[in-house]
Amino acid sequence: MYARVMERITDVAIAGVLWGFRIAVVLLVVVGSALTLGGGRHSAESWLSLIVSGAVLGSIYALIALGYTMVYGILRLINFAHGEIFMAGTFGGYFVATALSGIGFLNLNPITSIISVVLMMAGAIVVSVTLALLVERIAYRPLRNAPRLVPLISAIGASFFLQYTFRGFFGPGIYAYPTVGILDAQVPLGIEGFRVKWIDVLVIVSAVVMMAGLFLFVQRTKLGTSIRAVSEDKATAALMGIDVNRAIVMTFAIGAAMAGAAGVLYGLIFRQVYFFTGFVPGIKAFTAAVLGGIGNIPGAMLGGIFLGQVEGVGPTLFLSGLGVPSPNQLRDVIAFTMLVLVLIFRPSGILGERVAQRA
Amino acid sequence: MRNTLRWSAVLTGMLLVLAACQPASSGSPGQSTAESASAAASVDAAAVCAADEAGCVEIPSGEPLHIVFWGVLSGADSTLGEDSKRGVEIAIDDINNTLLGHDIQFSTEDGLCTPEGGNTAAQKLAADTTIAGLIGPSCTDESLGGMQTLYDAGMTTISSSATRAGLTVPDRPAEYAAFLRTAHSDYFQGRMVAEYLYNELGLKKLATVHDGSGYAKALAEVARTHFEELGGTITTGGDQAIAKTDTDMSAVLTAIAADPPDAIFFPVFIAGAGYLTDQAKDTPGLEDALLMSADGTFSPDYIKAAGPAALGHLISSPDTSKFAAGYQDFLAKHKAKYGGDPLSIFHAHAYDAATLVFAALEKVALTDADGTTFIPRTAYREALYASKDVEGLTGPLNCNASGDCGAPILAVYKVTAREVGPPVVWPPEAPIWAPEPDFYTK
Amino acid sequence: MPQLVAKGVTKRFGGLVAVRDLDLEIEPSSIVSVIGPNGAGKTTLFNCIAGWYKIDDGKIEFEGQAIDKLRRDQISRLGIARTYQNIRLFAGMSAIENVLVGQHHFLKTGWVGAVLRTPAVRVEEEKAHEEALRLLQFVGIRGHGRSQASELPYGDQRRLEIARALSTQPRLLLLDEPTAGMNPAETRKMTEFIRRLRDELGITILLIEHEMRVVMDISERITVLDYGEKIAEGTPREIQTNPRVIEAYLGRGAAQAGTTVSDATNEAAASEA
Amino acid sequence: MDDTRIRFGDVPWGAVIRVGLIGAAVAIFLCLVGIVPVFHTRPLIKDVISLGQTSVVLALLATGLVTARTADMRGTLSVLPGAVAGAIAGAGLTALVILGEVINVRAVFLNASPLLYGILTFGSGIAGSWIAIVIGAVLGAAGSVGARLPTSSRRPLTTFVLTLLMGGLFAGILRTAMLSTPLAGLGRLLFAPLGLTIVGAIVAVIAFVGASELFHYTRVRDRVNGMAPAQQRLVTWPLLAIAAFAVLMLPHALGPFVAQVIALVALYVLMGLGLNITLGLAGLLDLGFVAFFAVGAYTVALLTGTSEFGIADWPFWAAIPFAVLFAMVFGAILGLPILGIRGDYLAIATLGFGEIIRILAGSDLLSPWLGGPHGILNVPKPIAVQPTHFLAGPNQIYYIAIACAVLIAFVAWRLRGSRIGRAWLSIREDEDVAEALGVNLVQTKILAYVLGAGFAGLGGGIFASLVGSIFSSSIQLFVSINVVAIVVVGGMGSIPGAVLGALFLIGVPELFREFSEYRFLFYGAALILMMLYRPEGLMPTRFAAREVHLESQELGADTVVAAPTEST
Repeated sequence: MYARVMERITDVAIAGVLWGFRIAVVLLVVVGSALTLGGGRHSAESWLSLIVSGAVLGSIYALIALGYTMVYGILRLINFAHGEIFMAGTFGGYFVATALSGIGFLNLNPITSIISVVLMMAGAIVVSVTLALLVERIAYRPLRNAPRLVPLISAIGASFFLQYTFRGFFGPGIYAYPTVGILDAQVPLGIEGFRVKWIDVLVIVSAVVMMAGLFLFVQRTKLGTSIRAVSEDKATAALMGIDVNRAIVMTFAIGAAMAGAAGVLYGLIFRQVYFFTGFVPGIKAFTAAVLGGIGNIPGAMLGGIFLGQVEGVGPTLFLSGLGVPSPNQLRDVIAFTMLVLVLIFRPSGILGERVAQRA
Repeated sequence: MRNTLRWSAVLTGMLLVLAACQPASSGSPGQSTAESASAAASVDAAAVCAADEAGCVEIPSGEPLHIVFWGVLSGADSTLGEDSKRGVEIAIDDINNTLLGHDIQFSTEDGLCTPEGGNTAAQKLAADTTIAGLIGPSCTDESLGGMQTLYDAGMTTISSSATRAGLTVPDRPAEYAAFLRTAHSDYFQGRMVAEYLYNELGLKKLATVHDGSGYAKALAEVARTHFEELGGTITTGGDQAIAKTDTDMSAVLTAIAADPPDAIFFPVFIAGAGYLTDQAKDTPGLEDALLMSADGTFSPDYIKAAGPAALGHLISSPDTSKFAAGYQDFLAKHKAKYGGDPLSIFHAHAYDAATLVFAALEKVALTDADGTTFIPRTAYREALYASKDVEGLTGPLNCNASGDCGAPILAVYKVTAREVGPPVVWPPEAPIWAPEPDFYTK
Repeated sequence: MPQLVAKGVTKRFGGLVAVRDLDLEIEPSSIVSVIGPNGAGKTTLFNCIAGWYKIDDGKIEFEGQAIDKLRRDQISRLGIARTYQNIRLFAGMSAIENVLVGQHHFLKTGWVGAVLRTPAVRVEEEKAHEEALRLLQFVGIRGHGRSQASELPYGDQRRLEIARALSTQPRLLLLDEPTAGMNPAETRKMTEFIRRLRDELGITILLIEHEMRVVMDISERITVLDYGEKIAEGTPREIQTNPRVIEAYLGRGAAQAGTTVSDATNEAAASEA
Repeated sequence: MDDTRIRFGDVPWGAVIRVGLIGAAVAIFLCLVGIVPVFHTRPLIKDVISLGQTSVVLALLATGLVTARTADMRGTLSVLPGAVAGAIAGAGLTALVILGEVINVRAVFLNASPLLYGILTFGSGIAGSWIAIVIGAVLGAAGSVGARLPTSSRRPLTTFVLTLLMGGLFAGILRTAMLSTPLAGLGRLLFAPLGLTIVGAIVAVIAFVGASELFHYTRVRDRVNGMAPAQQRLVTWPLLAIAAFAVLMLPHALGPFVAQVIALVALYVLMGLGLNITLGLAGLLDLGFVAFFAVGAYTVALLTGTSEFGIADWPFWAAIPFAVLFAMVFGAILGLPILGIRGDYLAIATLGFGEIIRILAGSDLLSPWLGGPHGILNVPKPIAVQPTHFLAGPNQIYYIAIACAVLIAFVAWRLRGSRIGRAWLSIREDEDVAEALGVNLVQTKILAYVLGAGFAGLGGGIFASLVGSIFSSSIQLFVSINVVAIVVVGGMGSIPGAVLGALFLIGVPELFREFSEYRFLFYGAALILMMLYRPEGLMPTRFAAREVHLESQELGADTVVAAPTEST
């Protein structure tokens, strides 16, 4: 009887803490925002700017997150090395860009600039996809049926290996993307105090286009269908005559291509790349994928955008009104708190697939 | 059963190894018994070594003389350590790889720029009785972690890039005697920035951004404090921080722009500074703010990272134009050896640290009849502290009692179209401003 | 008074209604079977009773207590245990440990006690082990206690799963196709065994079964589901001749031809194999 | 042996060329990533071979070996495939040299320097580029001969290669340790400051090959297994006693650096054992273990520190229980909201918590109390002693960490055998079924999580005392990842496994500090290889090992035919 009572009390305590956490976070968000907005230190234009930069960051997260989510969907594997695949793409784009800049093609005129960006993307995608397929072949494929944690550790190993391979190849220094003149120009919007560059537009538009393309590809094409089938149930898909291996390899390739493209966009907007570049965006994109519901393609897009906004607007909105010193230092604290909050309310992410209940 | 057995086997193996290495007596390190072979000839050296409270490093004839650089060689900050390491390597090349009749054996230890990394590295260094000279570490945190261990072992290190003010204050703790540096103290750099902005340019409102690293936080604090002492104000929201790995600076810049300052000082590292410079130009309200960063960004990489936005940017840094004439040669050697420009600003300081080490070793080393060289540790430390007017790349080197060896010749640089390129040209020809010499004595 | 009462139970998955407005009453110490074609909602019904699914409508009571809002562990403690269609043992644990897990909530050892291994804990552990061995003996796999669960032969795994279920001291046992994958001899033994469970331990048995010989042999009452709805209920004899049931299994033509259910399903099984 | 001659056409040339090309890729990788040029200055055997050269030699040997395994030919010409593959691999290097002559490879790959080309051509410039092909062919042939030798003669050869590698790598540490003993002369004879001397190489190889042949492991095991249980005990107990004594004497015998390293290893053993409960037993993937480590470290630093941030000036022994307690309380508070979350969602949520704590520790928000990046200094050692004392420096931490690790191992072992341990395992195996058997999931998980947190807090507290300070920069995601890797590499749920895992993943990289950035390259490669060839871990629990091998057998089965699982 005593044990029953204790258990009941613990149950109640657990529920209490849960609700306490939810209420505390919501309260913090509401009060912080109210104080910040009430303080009126920031103009509407600066909020707009924050939203745009959040959207840009979020688009890049979303593109990387697609790779995480697709691989997770098909193999139930957290592909820790995906951030490094992204970094490799950024490097690939860099070398194409410097080559083009060296012969004066990059900024010759707007058309060559656009061709250059396309070439950079192509270079980045080639590098990323090659690397991703190598990693899949060497570090993941032999472990496909091993217990869950084994490929995870292998993925962590691959992540370190790639990082320090690139450090060995290119040294610890920072490589800077050459500037593409037309992309650095302002979009003439005519709003005082609110500026958007063409590159911001390019990032958001190309991210949306790529994601839409991917979504259609997965939903409409035969190959996409086979990827979905393998995600659902490998054994059954194999019985239906689907080449499981091919579907998995394609998944890695598509995810890597998205990451490579994201790498070039990242390079164009943030202009720097070194061997450590992939680590943080990798973790963030993974977070975005989980936020949206891992294994779910629209979820990854949504999660990326959401995370970008939380990071872009969150610190200023929630914390600056509360008088927290250096609120932007805490942007990741906000991002991860939001993640936990979302998971408490929706344990499988915003658009998460319902947790499969086997019976 | 099987596991137990395997375990026992492994551990027994360890025991065998350990039995072979068991010390005969718990004498202090360095007081080796191996000199018996040459007892007669080394009366002089033996007496000196016995008298030296930390004992001697001894290098038998034909053995190399061991020089070590320790600092951050892996992880995101590894440019800093790599840069200094190259400085030491070139210094060793310049003395043809020999010192005191021995070849030089150069090795490195990774300190990871963390206190525990410094601590472990120091333990390894302290255990190695062959080490004659020690250069490093890269970071203040490593210094703090390793100081006590090195001091206990009677070793002395000289750093080229740990700049925290507290490391060389006159009333520093006893164990800091193991630490000298050729790098300047942040105390001077932070104050100089404030003086330049307030007195020279007449600016009244300042904002600072640090990146959560010890270096940046301390430097920003010195600058802010001194700026206010001079009569300036720090803007509302003018004490900001970013994370080292941040790339999108718009939020922090928008926060600063809410009360626009005349100048923003961000003594952060290359990546972050590049992002801040680049993105500040696009933040409404900050168009006219002067941007300034510190020695951590005195590198062509910074210009590349910031892009065209770097034009007009201010950098406080050691004054390379006052570096000795040999500096140009150094740059040429660097290019030939490593295929590129230096990675950071402290290679010359590392070169100088090596020079000081070589000079001090030459001063105190004793060689007996069969060519064994003895280096009394305490005497070596004293010799380092007594270094006077040693010719270095950064200028004449004079060590004082609290461990500062380099003359702090700081200056303010302005990035011009020449450096921005393309191609990026480095370093800038001359600083635009330098404090009066009496600044360092005030 | 019936031991288990389900009234108007409905469970939907998205647009699909897996169980619709189902009523069910089970008397204590009876053996009741649920049959129906594949996808009829039998396992879903089990999952609703055992708390794996939250039902969308209706209510389920066990011995007078509403259980449809409870968690699985709470339902287990009230005295309902189950087995699974595909065996779900703890593969990495030994057979005896599998059974011991079922006793979890009867034991009181806290973590401090476990670390110190107090005399009370030792006595409790000993008793638990005895009980576990007794159960292994009862299901007929004593002597395999230390083998890894996943290495037992198939039939023994089924038995171990039942022993594990029994260790929670249930008064109602839900068996999901206990004879699946067994040969006729094994099946006969299992049928015997299920009857013993009821006769010797007085446990109520609710059974999902495809093997009609088994169903007709041991069931006292049979409930037939089709498309999530109950289409018939009664004694084996009533069910065997019920035209709706025959129709559900074989279509209208067979019902008119006058075949019985057990013939039909056995034929179907034969043609599948 | 029916036909001793192989015909040219019998050789599977496609496979041979493929292996050769992979060998070439590996060799070129070793060059471009910098291992060959950077480690050329680091001798393996002084004046004979450098580490950089060794890496290429090993790659070429391996090419031959793999070729021989792939193209399994017998007879007089059987070395031919290996030689060809080796030559192809060598030709890769030749191509690299020629390419470097034609275009500026260095504009992309920093290590494609004149130094590298010098090494590859033995200083003879492009004219000497063909040397690599010849060497490749010779080594490839040698490798394929090695592959074909009977086990009895291959084993000493393997020992030979391993001895040279180990001896050369650890020469510096061994020499340093010997120099301060009467064995200094011997140390100088056997070891150069870096690498072995020629004498040392010969002695080491003879000694080790001899010893390993005399006391071969399986032979000893067979003999011991052949004994009666009483006799076995007679052998085992003294061995265990000797082993225990060795563990106690280790820091004194090998000097303060090794003491520091093993103290750090012991610390990770302790944390590994803690996570072994959370992850190994209960199956909860916690990627934010560092959060509790931080709580423990800061608690001890605040309570004992004598710097400006110290608040109580307590002795270590009074503070450490609080470190554990606070870590557990934190574990409960953080765990409650997220333990309802499943599987990988839990992993990312815990990772998030780790990051939150890391950022907060270094933030301006908390720096008035925690020192931010400037840390809390002057954390005293548990026992204040003179530098020459038996317990000075890392030694006492080593003993404390060992004692705590033993304690935790005991706790873990007792819990594993109890009702609670069974509940954890059942959750790890199948949490739905466990719940249906009456196990309260949240409470059982919380207990595992909180206990794991407590042990991490203990580790953190000891860490603060070991380093004598705590800085926000010590709170890194890498700590969490390392601990997870220790548990998995050691073998999930296995107590000796956690010890071996920590030795392997913390000890070895620390000993190889001098290789600075390349350590992490090797660390990553080691993790991958480890998972490929020993997925069950270094020292798995008995059941888990079988399980993994069982599953991989199944893998083999269904890749071949994709057989339907239920064919009844």
